[in-house]
Amino acid sequence: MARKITYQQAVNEALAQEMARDETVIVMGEDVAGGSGADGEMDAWGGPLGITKGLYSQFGDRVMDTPITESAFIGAAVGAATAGLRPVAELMFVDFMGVCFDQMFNQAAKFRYMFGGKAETPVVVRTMYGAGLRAAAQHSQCLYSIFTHIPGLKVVTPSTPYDAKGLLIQSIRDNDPVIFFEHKTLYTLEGDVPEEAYTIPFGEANVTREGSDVTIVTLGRMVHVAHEAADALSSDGISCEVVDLRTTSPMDTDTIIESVENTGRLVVLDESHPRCSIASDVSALVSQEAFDSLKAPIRMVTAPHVPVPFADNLEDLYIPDAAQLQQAVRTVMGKD
Amino acid sequence: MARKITYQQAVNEALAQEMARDETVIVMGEDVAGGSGADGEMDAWGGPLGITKGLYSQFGDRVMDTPITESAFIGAAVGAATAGLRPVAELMFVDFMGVCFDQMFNQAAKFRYMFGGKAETPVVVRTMYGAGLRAAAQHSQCLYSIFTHIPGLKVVTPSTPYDAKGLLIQSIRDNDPVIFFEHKTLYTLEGDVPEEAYTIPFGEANVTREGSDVTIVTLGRMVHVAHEAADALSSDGISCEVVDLRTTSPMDTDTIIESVENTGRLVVLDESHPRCSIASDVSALVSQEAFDSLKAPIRMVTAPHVPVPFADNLEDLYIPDAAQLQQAVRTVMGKD
Amino acid sequence: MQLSKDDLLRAYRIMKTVREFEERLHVEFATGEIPGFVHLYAGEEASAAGFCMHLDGRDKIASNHRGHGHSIAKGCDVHAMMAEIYGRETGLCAGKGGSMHIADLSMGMMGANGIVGGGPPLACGAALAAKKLGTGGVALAFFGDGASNQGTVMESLNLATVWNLPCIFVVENNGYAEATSSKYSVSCDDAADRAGAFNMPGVVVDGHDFFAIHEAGGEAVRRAREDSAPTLIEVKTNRYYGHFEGDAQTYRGKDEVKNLRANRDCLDLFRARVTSADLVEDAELDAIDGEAGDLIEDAVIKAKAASRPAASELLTDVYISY
Amino acid sequence: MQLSKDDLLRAYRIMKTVREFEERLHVEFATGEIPGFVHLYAGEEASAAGFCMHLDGRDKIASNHRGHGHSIAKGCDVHAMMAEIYGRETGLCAGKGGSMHIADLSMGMMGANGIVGGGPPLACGAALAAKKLGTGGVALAFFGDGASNQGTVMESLNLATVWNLPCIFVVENNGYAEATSSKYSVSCDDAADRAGAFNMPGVVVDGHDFFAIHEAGGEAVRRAREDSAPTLIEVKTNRYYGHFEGDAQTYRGKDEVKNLRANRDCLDLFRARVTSADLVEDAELDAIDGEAGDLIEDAVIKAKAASRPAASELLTDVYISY
Ligand SMILES: Cc1ncc(C[n+]2csc(CCOP(=O)(O)OP(=O)(O)O)c2C)c(N)n1
Ligand SMILES: Cc1ncc(C[n+]2csc(CCOP(=O)(O)OP(=O)(O)O)c2C)c(N)n1
Ligand SMILES: [Mg+2]
Ligand SMILES: [Mg+2]
Repeated sequence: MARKITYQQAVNEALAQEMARDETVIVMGEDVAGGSGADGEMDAWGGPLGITKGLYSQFGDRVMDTPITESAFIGAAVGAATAGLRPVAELMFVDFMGVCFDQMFNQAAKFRYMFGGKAETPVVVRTMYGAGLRAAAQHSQCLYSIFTHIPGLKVVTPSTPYDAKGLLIQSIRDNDPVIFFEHKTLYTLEGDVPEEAYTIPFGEANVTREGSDVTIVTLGRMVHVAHEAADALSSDGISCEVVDLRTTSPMDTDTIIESVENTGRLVVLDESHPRCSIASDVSALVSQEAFDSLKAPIRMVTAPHVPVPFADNLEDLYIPDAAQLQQAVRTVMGKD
Repeated sequence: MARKITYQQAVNEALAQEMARDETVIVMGEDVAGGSGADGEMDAWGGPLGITKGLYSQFGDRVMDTPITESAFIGAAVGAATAGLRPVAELMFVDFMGVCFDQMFNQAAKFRYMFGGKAETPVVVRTMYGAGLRAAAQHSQCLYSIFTHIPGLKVVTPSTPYDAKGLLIQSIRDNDPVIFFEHKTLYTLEGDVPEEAYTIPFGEANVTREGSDVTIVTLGRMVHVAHEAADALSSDGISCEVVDLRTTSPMDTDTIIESVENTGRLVVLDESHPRCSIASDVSALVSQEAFDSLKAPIRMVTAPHVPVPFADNLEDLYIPDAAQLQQAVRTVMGKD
Repeated sequence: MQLSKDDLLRAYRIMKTVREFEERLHVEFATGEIPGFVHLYAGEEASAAGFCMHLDGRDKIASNHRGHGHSIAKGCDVHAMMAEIYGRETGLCAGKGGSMHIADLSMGMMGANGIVGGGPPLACGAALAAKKLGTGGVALAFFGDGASNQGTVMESLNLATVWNLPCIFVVENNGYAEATSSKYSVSCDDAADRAGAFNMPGVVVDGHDFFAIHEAGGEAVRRAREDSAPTLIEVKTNRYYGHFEGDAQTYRGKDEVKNLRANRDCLDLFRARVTSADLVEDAELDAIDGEAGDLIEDAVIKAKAASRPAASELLTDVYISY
Repeated sequence: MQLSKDDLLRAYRIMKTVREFEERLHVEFATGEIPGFVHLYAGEEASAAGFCMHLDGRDKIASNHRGHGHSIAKGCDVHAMMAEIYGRETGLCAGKGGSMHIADLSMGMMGANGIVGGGPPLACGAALAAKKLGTGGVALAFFGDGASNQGTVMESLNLATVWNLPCIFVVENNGYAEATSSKYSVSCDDAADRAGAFNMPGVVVDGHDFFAIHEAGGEAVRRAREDSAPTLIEVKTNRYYGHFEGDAQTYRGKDEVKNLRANRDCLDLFRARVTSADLVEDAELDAIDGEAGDLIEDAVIKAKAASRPAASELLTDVYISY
C-alpha cells in the first residue's frame, strides 16, 4: 500500500466507493455539493472544507444540499434509513448537535430496542470535531462522550487516513446508526491508504505502538500526541504502549485491560472536557477490571473543564499536548 | 423541623417563596399553569404531575404557559436571564433535551466565558428524570452526565424533600445557569422540611450515613437504594458510608476522596447508563486521586447500556437495586 | 370521491375498532393494570381512517404519542397492539415499547413517538426513500396542534418543498396540547395557514366528517404520488378523553365532551350518512360493531394472559451487531 | 420619517465605519495573522445602521456569525472589537470569544452567535425581560436567509406572537447561506412571507436603501415599543465577500459582486441621495470617510500591538461562583 493520500481524501474516497458500489447510499448535508439554486458552479463547496467535493459531479442528485435545518434533514436521513436507503448525513460541526440531537439519541438510537428488535436504521452521521482551528467555543468541541453514553449509537473516531477510509466504509455498511467523528486538524494528514475498498471492524482497538511500562489509551487526534510523547519518553528509557480506541462505542475493553495487565500503568489521553468523558470511562473500566494489575494511580490527561477559548495562545494551552502527557507518564512511573 | 411535606411540595414551596421574595423570578414551561386559552379552569395542571400547580393563582402572569417549542422558550429564559430576570424554565422531561440542548450548552453555558467574563445568566432549567413510571425509552432517561460534561453548567440532583427545597432556592439565587433534576419517583416522598426559605450550597456532598468499610457514592433516587442496601449489609457486619453527591457539577471531590481514604473501598451507584457516566466519573476520580487508599477494585453499579424498556418486569430489572448493590459491596469486601 | 360499499364497510370497521380499542383501554387503565402513559384517540377516528384508506403497502406513516388509531388504520395487528400496551412478550414490540412506541415497520407504521414533533422529519425521510427507490410510495405524518409549532415540524414542511417530497402532513387539531388550548399556542388562525409559508397547499377539514377527510386525503395522496409534492392538512377534531389517562380535564368547558359526543361523533355521523343514503344498512354496521367488540374483548383477554418478556430480553435488540 | 442632519451623518458614519472595518479585515486576514473564521458584513451595512438608529440603551440586539456590522451599529467599541478579532487581552471579550462571539451586554449587544438560529430565542427572552421589567425596551434579532428556515427561528416567531413580545425579527437575505442559494433553501418566495404564519406583519425592504430600511425599522420598533407586538422584516441585501474569508465563491454568477458594487452600493446610494437633496455636503461625508479610515487604522495598529491574554485566563470566567 504505497499510495499516500490525506485523511480528507480518504473520507472522500470511502464515500465515492460506497456510492458506486451501492445505489442506496446517498449523501446529504449543508453544502455537501454547494451551489444549489445559485448562478455559478454546482458542486462548488463540498462542505466548508471541501471534504465531499466532487461527489455531486459523480453521483448527481444522490448528493443533496439541505437547508440549515439539522433536525429535519438528520431526521430525514434516519427515516430514510428505516425505509431502504443508507444515508450519510453531514452534521457540519458536532457542536451543532444541540439543534438535532433528538433525532439521533431518541429516534435512531432507540428504534431497534423500542420496536422489539424489528427496526434497522443504517444511517451514518459524519461530523467534524475538535480544537485547533481558532474556531472558539461553539466550533471546537469533541462531545463524543455524549454519544458514547447513549445505548444504540456506535461512535467512531478515526485517527489516520487509513482508519478514516476503512472505518467509514464499515460505518456505511453497518446496520446500526453510527456517528463518525472527523478531527478537523487531521484532514491534511497524509498516510498510506489502499486504493480498493476495505473495512475496519468496530470495537477493535489498534495498538499503534507496543511498550512495556505504561499503557496510553487515546483516540482521534490525540493518538499523534501520544506518539510524540512516547518517542520522547523512549529516549529516557520509558516504554509506552499506545492504544488507539478507534471506536468508543463499542469499545474494545479486552485490549485495554490486556495492555494494562502487561504494563501495570495507565494514562488516558483525551482531547475533550474531563467530566464524564472517555478519559474517565476508560479509567473507571480499568479501576474495576484490572485494578490488581495497577502499580500506580491512573492518570488522565484531558482538556480542562472550560469552553474552548478563541485566542491562539489560550487554545494552544487548552489542547492536551505531549509535554503534559510526558509529565503524566513520568508521574505514574514515579519519576516526577 | 417537625413539618413533613413531599418532594413535590418542597419544589413548589421553593418556587413560591422565591417568587414572593424576588419579583424578577418568573416561571415558564408547558402547562406550568395549564389551561391557557381554554374555556375551563386556568391553573389547571401545574405540569403533567401538578408540581407547579397554584403558582399561577398566586403570581398571575409571572407563570407563563408556553407552546411546545423548547428551543424558543428555553432560549427565551436564557436570553431573559442576561437581561435582568431570573427565569425558571421547565423542561418537562429531560429526555426532551434533544430539541433544545443548544440553548443550554452552547448559549447559556458558554456566555460568560466567550464574552470574557462579562455575562451573567442566572437561569434555572427544572426537569424530570429517571425510570420507574413505565414511561419507556423516551421518558425515563437520566442524562445528567451529559450536562455534567459541559463546562459552564451547574447540575443539581436532590434526593430528598429537604434537599429539593434548599437546592432549588440556591439554584434560583445562583448567578450561573443551573439544571435541576427532579426524579419522578421521588415526588411523593415525604420528609422534614423547614417552612422558611433556606439554601444548600452547591458542591457539598452529603454524607447521609457514616460507615467504615465501604464508601457508596450515589445521587438522586439511588441514595434511597443505597440506604436500603446499607441497612441490610449492616446486619452482616458490613459498615457502609453513603455519600449523596447532591450536585454533580460542581462535584465535591474532597468528601469523596476523604471517605475513600477512610474506608479504602468504593462502590458507585448510578441509575444512568454506564458509559461516560457519573459512575465512571467518580471511579476515575478516585482511581487517580485516592488510589493508594484503595484496598480493592472499584465497582460500579449502574443501569445497563440499553434503552429503558417498557414492560414492568424489564424496567424493574433495568433499575439498579439494593440486591445488586449489596452484591457489589460484598465483592469489594472480598465476601462474595 | 365515490367509495365502494366495501370501502365504506372497511372505513367503518377501522373507526369502530379504534373506538372499541380506546374505550376499552379507558376502562382497563382505571383498574391499574396498564402501565405507563396512555393517550387515547377516541373522537378522532375519522382522521386515521380517512387518510389511511388511501395508503397501501408502499406507503409509510409517522405517528405521535396518540398513535393507536393511526396504527390500527395502517393495518397493525390489534392483538399484538393490545399485548404491547400491556407490556407482554406477544406485543407488537415484544413489550419493550409500550403505547408510546408502537410500531410495525413491515406495515409501514414507522412508530408512535414520545417526542412531540419527532415524526415529521422521519416522514420526510421515508418520502425521500420512496422517491429515490422509485417505489411509488408516499409518506404521511400525523401530529397535533401543539406539535405544529415545534421547530422540527416547520423545518420538515420546508424540507418537503425544497426536496419535492411525496409527503403529507396532517395536523390533528383537537383543540389542546395537554391542557393548553391551540387558540393560545398556535399564533395563526388555522394551523393550515402555515402551508403558504412553505409554498404548499393548506387545507382545513372537519374532523368529524369522514368523507371530508377522505376527500382531502385523496387529493393530497394523489399530489404526493403523482406530482411528488407535499400538502399540509389540518383536521379540526376533538378528543373524548383527557390528554392522558388520569387527566382531570378541568381546563375544558363544562359539557364540552358531552355535546361533542351527542352531536359531532364521527361514527354516528358516518352511520347516519351512509344509512340515510341507502348505501349500507344499519344491520351491517351493527354486525361490525359486534365484531369489533369481540375482537377487542379477545385481544384484552389474550394480552392479560400473555407472559411478560423473558428477563434476558432486557439486554437484547440494542444493536444488530456489536 | 424625516432624519435630522445629525442623524444622517451618524448613519453614514456607522455604515462607513463598518465598511472600513470589514474591508480592512479582508486585507488583514490574507496576511494570515487573524485566527479563525471571519464572516464579513460589507455590502449589508444599511441594514445594521437602519435598524440600530432606532435603538437606545434600553434595547437589545441578538446577532449571528456575521456580527461586526450589528455590533458597531449598536455602539460597541471599535478598538475593542478589532482587538477581539485578533484574540488580544484588550478585546471586547478579553480575547476569549473572537469574531463569532463578539458581545457587549452593557451596550445591549447580546452576542454574535456561532449557531445558525441561536439568536432569535435569546431576543425573545430579552423582549420578555423588557416587558416584565417595564423598561420600555425592545429586542431585535438579526439573522440570515439560511437561518430563516431553522426551527429555532420559526419557533421564536410563534412565541413572540403568543406572548406579545416587543421583538423585531430581521432576515438579512443576502442570497446565500454559505454556498447555497436562498432560492433553493427558502421554500416560499420571500422569507417575509412567513410572517403571516405567525400572525405578524411581514415587510420586504431593499437592503441597499438605507432610507427604506430606516423607515420600515422605525415602524417595527414603534409597534414593538408601543404595542408590544412583533414584526418580521426581510432585507434584500448582498455580501461583497465570501461566506467566510477564504471562500472562492465559485457558486456566484460572474460579475455578480462587481455589478452590485457599481450599481447598488448602500454607501454610494446614500451619498447620492443626501447630497442631491442638499441635506449634506460631499465634503462632510468625505471627512467622515477620513475619520473612519483613521479609526480603523488605529484600531488595527493597537490590536496588533496588544498582548495576548495571560495564560491564567484559560481557566477563569467559566462560572461566577463555583
Ligand atoms: C419535545 C416534547 N415536548 C413536550 C412533550 C410532552 N407532551 C407530550 S404530548 C404533549 C401535547 C401534544 O399536543 P398535540 O401535539 O396537540 O397532540 P395531542 O396530544 O393533542 O394529540 C406534550 C406537551 C413531549 N412528549 N415532547
Ligand atoms: C446550527 C448551525 N448549522 C450550520 C452552521 C454552519 N453555518 C454557519 S453560517 C452558515 C450559513 C448561514 O447563512 P445565512 O443565515 O443566510 O447567513 P449569512 O452567512 O448569509 O449571513 C452555516 C450553514 C452553523 N453555524 N450552525
Ligand atoms: Mg392537540
Ligand atoms: Mg445568507
